[in-house]
Amino acid sequence: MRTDFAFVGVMLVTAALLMGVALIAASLLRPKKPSKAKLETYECGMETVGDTWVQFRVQYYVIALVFVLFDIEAILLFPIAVAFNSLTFFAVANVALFVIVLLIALLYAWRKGALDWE
Amino acid sequence: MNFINDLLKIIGDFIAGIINSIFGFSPFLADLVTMGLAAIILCTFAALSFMGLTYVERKVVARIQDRVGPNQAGPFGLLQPIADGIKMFTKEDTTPAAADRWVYNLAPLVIAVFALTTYAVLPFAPGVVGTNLNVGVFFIIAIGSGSIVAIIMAGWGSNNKYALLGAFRTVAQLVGYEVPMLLNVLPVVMITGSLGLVDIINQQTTLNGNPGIPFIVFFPFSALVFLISGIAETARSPFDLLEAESEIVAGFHIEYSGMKFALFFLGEYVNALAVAFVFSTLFLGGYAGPVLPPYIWLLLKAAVVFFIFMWLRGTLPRIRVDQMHNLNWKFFVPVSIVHLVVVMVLMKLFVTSPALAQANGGILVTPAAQAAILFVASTLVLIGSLTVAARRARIMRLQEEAVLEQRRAENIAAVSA
Amino acid sequence: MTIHQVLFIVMALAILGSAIFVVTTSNLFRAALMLILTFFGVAGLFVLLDIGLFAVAQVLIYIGAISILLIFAVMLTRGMQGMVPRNSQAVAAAVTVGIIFAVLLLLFGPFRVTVDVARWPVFSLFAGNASPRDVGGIEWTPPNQPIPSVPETYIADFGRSLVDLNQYLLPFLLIAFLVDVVLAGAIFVARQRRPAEVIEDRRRQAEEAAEEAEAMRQAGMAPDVAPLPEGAVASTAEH
Amino acid sequence: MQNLLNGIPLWWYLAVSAALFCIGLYGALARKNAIALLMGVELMLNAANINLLAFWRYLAPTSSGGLAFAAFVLVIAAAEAAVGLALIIAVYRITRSIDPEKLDQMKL
Repeated sequence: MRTDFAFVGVMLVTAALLMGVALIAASLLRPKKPSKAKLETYECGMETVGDTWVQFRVQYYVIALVFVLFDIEAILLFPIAVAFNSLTFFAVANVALFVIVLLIALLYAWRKGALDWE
Repeated sequence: MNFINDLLKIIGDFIAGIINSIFGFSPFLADLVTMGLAAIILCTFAALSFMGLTYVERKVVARIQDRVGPNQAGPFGLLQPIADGIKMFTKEDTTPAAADRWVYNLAPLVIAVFALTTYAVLPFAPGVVGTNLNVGVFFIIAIGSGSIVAIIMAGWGSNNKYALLGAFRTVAQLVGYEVPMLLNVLPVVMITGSLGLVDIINQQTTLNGNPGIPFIVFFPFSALVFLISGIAETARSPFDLLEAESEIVAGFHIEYSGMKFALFFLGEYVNALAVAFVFSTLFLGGYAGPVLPPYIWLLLKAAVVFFIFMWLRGTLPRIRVDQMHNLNWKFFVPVSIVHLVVVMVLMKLFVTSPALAQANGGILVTPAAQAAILFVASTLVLIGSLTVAARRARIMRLQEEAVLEQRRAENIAAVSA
Repeated sequence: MTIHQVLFIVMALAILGSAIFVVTTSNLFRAALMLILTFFGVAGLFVLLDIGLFAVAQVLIYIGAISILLIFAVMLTRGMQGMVPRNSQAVAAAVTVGIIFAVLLLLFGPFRVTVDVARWPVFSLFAGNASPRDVGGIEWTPPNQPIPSVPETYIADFGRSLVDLNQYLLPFLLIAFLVDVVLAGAIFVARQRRPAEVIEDRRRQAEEAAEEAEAMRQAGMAPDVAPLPEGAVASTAEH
Repeated sequence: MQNLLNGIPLWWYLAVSAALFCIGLYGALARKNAIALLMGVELMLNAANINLLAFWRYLAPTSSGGLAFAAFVLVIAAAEAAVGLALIIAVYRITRSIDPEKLDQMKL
């Protein structure tokens, strides 16, 4: 039995092989003369100071957080959208309620300043 | 006429026939070889279009900026992509000593592979599609997360402050713009009742293959937001914050050169072209069109969309980080949700099929009338939201100006005292 | 061996291998990457089960969202510096986990163990009356009965059941509220400022209040609140 | 003779899921880092999902109970990760450590 996803798997493997071949061919063709200066971390000619672990702002995490919560709603909304034509009006009202509750969450985050990027 | 129309399909069937006759002893092997060949053709198509697009884009942007663009290699600079390719292959490529070797070297591969995999589900003509997944739209959006992972890998693997910072910025942008994309695909899925791309195209065609009403008429708001999110999702100008040279040097691919950099570049262009194809499929009716063969129609539509990308790139300045986040979280997402609710309720009120009208209630209308109603509603949402946003922006600007005015007055007072 | 079996074994090995790497490595970032590989393998298993929707959802949510969150958290906490992979109870944990795995395999696996209930009456607690002598190796499908294929419309059926009052409407709506609460809580927790900043803030507030009270006293009015004593600043800051 | 789907008996899935669950449990019990601990929990939730979907597919593919529960598991896994990581970040800012063994005080 052949599923629809078989071709996706073949595509993944083929693309990986082709791109891998390109990388390997390039590594065979190109010159290879590493020197200490070449292998240094590039920072516009300055020497690297300190750790790569610069302090990240928590804003990135908050953005990812809001994204995750909207992402998980998609997994529930997409099947409902597929079934949309056969839904009753009551069901659609509930979906609207679901979406509006999410909108409230977003507005709350907005009010709290979680979406502001200073 | 039929021969021209179904050219791709006929060629495909021909090749499949040859393969079947060679590997007739094992249907499994025949299947595998057919699929492998199709995958190679798709990858080659993507890679060739990447080469072509770099040239076209440079020419177009040059014209917009009143320059000539590449004109040295070959006639009109047509050999420029090949020259670039040779350079990419032969350029020395170092792995920084501080880098995490495995992660650093795998990242470009991951981004290119995931970008190419998108093409597995795109329908190019009737019957010519890698695989008609019944979750096609969902698949395309999900496979985009692969590039997010690759970008984080590149940023971290380089072990470079700017790379990591650029990767973080990019990821925050990409994940943010995935939300309006998801929310604006939903109306299309609702009206089609399927996630498959072929079903979505069929919904936009009439029985004889001519275009019916494309979904851009139903949901102009969704189309607009999807297009802009698509540009942001592929990190093209004006959303190319990740390579803001003046701020973070070159973003997450600062340490990459040679072939690895080429793969990042390829991923970017292949993704952008995929967005153009997906937009044509979802909102412009895909390969449906009169007179011309279907694949030409699809290419034409995608070319128009891609030209819009290039046009924006040539004319708009890069937006700031806070503007980018504000546009997404404070405009696109909330208004998309409101739009979704409005469209949902209207689609349930005005139905086109008598059976559904009888079963669930609702007013029976013709498809054209439904399209008109949805068009008006969607446009109203668009105009209304733009008005509100413009008013808010004006108020904020006035406040800022007042503060500046006050400060200036204080300064003058201080100087004169 | 059919191709599906081969694929299953490859995916299972990838899943388990990368999962073991996740729980043993000391490099947290690589652990997160391997976790992504595990999730990808699990999506592959869902494809083998013919549930494309969940394979895609797995990629979208676990790879596209949860791993990104994990990686961001790793970056924000510098959680990798000087990390020891195991804590003091690792050996005990390994033994416990081994026992649990053995029991689970006994329950789910193909092995059938025959136990004399007369000698081990405690087993009748688990086995019940249905099969007094056989414990473990539960037959989940009646033998030689074909497994029905997934209906073509399973996505639509699933969507319909989510908003059906008799099925999953309540959990569906509860999820919206759960998301609200999670968002509010997580933003509140994540955006909380450092104690030093809070102390600084409180001190400034206290100073302002004191100034105000001073001004009022000079204006000849009785202050509403007594100015805070010196020690009060520190004690309020601790809470 | 057990029933097969694509030549794979149900217990293969259950065995993989059990193994994944146990690996996740080990991670949750034996790691000295709160984020690694959460990774273990995610593995366990994934194992539960394999179980739910495998049982659904083999035993009741015509109903949608298994899918619904698997979807809820997905959602709750994401919510759990979001809150858990937010807590870890908050704790880290105050104590500069995310070793769960050191977090033995109710008050930070």
